[in-house]
Amino acid sequence: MTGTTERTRPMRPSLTRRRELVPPGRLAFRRFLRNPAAVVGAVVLILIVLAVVVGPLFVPWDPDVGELIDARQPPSAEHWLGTDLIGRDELARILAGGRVSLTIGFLAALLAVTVGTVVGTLAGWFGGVADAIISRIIDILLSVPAVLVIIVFAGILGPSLPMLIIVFSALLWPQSARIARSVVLSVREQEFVQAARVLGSRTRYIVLHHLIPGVLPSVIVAATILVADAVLSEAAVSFLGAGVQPPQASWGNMLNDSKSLTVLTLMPWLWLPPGLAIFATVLSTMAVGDGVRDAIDTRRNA
Amino acid sequence: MSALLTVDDLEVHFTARSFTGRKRVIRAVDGVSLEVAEHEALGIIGESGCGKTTTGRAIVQLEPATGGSMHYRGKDVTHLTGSARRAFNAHVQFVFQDPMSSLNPRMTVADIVAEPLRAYGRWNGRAGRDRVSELLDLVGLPPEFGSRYPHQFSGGQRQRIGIARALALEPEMLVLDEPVSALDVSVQAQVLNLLMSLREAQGLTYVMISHDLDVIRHVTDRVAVMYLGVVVETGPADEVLDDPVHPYTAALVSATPPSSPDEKRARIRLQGELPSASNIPSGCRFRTRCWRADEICATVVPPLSPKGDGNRAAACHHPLDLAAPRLREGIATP
Amino acid sequence: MLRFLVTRLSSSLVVFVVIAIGLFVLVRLAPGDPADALVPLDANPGDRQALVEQARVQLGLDKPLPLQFVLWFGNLVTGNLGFSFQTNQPVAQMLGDRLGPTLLLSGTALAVGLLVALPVGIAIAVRRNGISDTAVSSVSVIALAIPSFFSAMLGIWIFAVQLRVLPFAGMNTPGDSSPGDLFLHLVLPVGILALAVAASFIRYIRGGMLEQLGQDYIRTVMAKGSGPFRATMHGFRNSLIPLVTVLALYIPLYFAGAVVVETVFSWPGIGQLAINALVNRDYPVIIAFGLYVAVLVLVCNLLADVAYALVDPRVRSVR
Amino acid sequence: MTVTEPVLSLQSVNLELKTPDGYVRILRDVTFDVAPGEIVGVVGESGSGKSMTALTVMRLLPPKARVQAARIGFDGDDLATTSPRALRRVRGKRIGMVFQDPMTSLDPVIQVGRQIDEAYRIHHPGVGRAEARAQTVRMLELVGVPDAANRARQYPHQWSGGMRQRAVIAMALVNDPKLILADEPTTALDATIQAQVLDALARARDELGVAVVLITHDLGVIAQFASRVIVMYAGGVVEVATTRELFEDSRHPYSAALIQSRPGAHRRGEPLVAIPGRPPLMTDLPEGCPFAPRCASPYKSAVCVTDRPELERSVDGRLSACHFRDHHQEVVA
Repeated sequence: MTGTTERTRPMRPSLTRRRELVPPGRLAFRRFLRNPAAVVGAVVLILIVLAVVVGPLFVPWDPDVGELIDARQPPSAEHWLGTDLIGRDELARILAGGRVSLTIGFLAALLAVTVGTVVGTLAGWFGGVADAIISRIIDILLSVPAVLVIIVFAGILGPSLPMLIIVFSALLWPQSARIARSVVLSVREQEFVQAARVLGSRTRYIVLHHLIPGVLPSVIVAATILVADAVLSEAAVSFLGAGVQPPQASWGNMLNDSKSLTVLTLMPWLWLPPGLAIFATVLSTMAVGDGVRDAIDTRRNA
Repeated sequence: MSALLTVDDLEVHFTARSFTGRKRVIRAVDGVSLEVAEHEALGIIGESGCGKTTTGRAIVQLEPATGGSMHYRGKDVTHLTGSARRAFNAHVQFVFQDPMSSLNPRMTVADIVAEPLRAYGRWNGRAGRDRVSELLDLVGLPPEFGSRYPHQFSGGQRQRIGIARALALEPEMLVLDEPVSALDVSVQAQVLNLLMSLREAQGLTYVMISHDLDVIRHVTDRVAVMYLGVVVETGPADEVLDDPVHPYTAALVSATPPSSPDEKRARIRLQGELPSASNIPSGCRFRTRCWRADEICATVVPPLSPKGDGNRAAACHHPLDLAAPRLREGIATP
Repeated sequence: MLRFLVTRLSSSLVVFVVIAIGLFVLVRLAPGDPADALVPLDANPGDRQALVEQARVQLGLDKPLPLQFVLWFGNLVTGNLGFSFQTNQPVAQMLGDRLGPTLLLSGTALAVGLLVALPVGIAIAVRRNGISDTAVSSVSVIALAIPSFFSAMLGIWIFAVQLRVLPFAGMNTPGDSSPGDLFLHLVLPVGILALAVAASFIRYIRGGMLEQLGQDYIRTVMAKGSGPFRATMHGFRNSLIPLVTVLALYIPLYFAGAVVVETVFSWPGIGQLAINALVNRDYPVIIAFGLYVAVLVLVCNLLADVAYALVDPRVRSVR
Repeated sequence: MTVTEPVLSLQSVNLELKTPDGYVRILRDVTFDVAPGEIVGVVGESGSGKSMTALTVMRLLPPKARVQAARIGFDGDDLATTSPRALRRVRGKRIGMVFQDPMTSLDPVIQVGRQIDEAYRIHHPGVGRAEARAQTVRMLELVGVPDAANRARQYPHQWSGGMRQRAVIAMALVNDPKLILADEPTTALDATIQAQVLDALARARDELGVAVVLITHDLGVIAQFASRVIVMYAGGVVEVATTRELFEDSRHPYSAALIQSRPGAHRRGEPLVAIPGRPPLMTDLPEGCPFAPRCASPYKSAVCVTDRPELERSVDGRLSACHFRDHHQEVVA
């Protein structure tokens, strides 16, 4: 009876601002666009990726071969960024090296995030003994420095690209696994997941409609951090001589020659550009990650 | 009166592991027997940690029973999986306490209410959408709210959405877990009125779990009082709450604030605290806080046995006298 | 507590044995024959075959693999890590000689980094979203994005090449072993490493403090009539719980950074030893380095557990 | 007016908080008095400003909060104009505060006794540990903590919720204050524990003569413990009355509806008097009476939508913020 009296008198939530009617996903995207650092980061990152993908088409020099006569030239109209110790064009090498560095970075991060998300999700979802063991493995692996492990592997088996990617992803997945696990744990605690069970939803529906949308944003943030991590680690390893081997260029090994004092003092064009390239890539990736994290922070949603 | 749902000696035990890896068994529900008749409203009352919520969750298969049995219309429903569970849940639904966390913030209200329809293949384009509007209307929400998200609603409106979702499959029975305790006082009454009118209109059976004696007294016909995983007293709501037989019920009633300054209540102030569910006292579980306890209470577990005219039952060696002056009018007890 | 320590310690030992087996297998998988590598290439080809066989017996390579492992592991726990292919010195001794400089460099950097990060992290958390917070947070993000070898080169270029106030590399000027000289050589590498430490810990401390300062008990402390300093110290004590764990877990990662910095600065530490061994395929040294990393990681994990239990009364008093 | 000076006297207290969308007014001209040694209840729904009122008195507000008040009189001082430094000597010493959730309001890594010692020693700089501890144990015993001396050496996680709330009350009492602000002190506790804790608070009032402002949404608690009630709605005081007056003869439609909407006030199964709708958002207050959109009073008229009523006395001296404060009486009579 009272139910009817209230039906004739519908209550309208007072909607003071239009934006409250926007779906949460689009709201997050708008918040991202309002974060200047994140937008600049995204633009820089896109430019870098574009440059290393299409850039080599416009540079006439072979990145791996040089003429000794051309060696050690400072930047000029012909060689925009100068040439290295054996006469290879520095710009061509930067672009080619970028391809290698970014491929390793993105591939390793992608692998790590996939493995980590799956393992972390399973651990969080099923709990119990499996979760305890996985959590312990995650804890230990988190404190294993990838660079040192690569040195050991490269020292014994010899350096190679597949090994780099495998070891990086093998040591980076725990980061995303830990994040995925904790998000799954909290989503699982949310009553709407339990409600779905009582409402008769099948596991497939629950995973697709409740779990994945809940986990995905955090996983995206984790992925950006992993890309930054992988790019930095690849650079360090290649710099130490345990990663990408010459003549193939990578941003890390391009700096290897510059350990010599002559290069360091007299030829800054050989070490400043690759160093700055790594720096710009990592910084913009981190800015994008921060932006995404702030944008999806649900505490601001209310 | 035939029982719709029978719960016999239900046990729900959990195993917890401490930081050092030591195991503890938490006996959240430890031998609960209940009967719910068709169209009846049964209230389960008790303080936090008494196992009332776990009992409700076990009924709808949200917690696995570790002992005992449950029958629904004579069919064993103790451990259901897969399609049997889905068939059962179509008849018995659950309403959660927290209307914020039980609604997915990333889904629209229409999608939330439609979830059970989709799960049971009763979502067929237009008909499904009409059903959602109908359900929203039923709980007093304009159908155009379907395109909005949960965070745009007040607590009371969210709880209406949760109720609409639970009603989508036209269930026979609702288990309501503290349905109004997260709501503001002025909104509680709206939701309680809705629940009462729905029960009448749809012929629903309720199992309502609450710590609020006034709410239980108002809505339910019969109550079961729980303490530390067991039922200590059952009977018609008015009788149990006005003339408790079990000392714990009496203490609970006397601790409930009065509804007006004139109402004087017996002051029974329990000493001590609720023992842990992993370390349950021997004999009567209430004896550590009971002023009537003696040696027998420490050794013999009191069974739930009939009291008074047979409508009532209590598990106590030294029950309070039913003929004594009514508690609500005020007697002095130690 | 004791029970907990014993279980954790024994599980660490198991992991250590697994890693040792892994390294052992890895060496067997490695290209080339260690016995062959021992015999000089210029030996008479006829004699060479015999010499290689002799070396094989000497190295115990003729025995079955599990036995080889047991022997090798037995040697390992008694401190016999074999001899370097390159210098023929005992590897344990080489590692021991390099440990001091590495600990000096990394330890100082960790200490300096934390000494900077603690007050700064707390201060910007208290004044969150202020100008100082924004500035420090931005600087720390930038510091985290610079690869350490690049910042090391920039440091050398600026301070050693352009300004000429600090030495380029090494641990001391040849012939000068005074503490003052050592200090000058420490400044740049420690500075570079400490920057990375401070950058990441400022973020941790700020985050931890922000979380604690938002807790209800802080309001209780304020309601007692205490000033902002006392309230901050309450928050700090609580933020230490996650912090010590993170710190212990991160120590191995900073040692990785130390390898890079040691290489750039020709610092005579373990990292430089490892890179030399890498270039020369000096297996015994590489394996020893691998074991060193494993021990480091396991000890730090154990340390994290213990520290966690020590700082948090909720864990300490579990009966 | 009265013989005794009020210990706390709020006059036109306004509060604005900073939100992402600018400043929002949370308290609107809050005005009431508290007499020495009395227990005054403050009721209202979540968001009505009752907790913010207590935090404003203590000035424990979020950063960038703006307070404007004619006067916040306390024991001879005006807290509205007191310097932050001087205010620290009021907090914890002359006014104690008890918070809602005892599980989170104690520092988890410090022994319970130490935390109470600290409250004492902050305001008694020369005092030694032993003397502070003696005072702590005395207060813990007063609020009914058994074996207080030993339990003081335990950490909060070793205490149950009810015991922790007693510890917080002991902490608020340790400097013999004139006033205690208790913000939903038993909302997080079970019924039997709630009764014990409220008894402890009442005993403190009886033995130490401290005045208590009891903030709660539970009218039953008010009925049992408070002698006077302040009803708040949408950031303002809508009615001030003695507890008996409020329950028997309320002069504001909101208070009346609140009392009528409780299940305990009805016969079993009969529809409850529900207040339709929901409280307004503080960002979006109606121009007239904030309660007008939900008001079911037969006197409701155009003036309710256009003019905001002030808290004023009715003909027979009752305080109500309703345009028809004089008419409700007739309805009841």
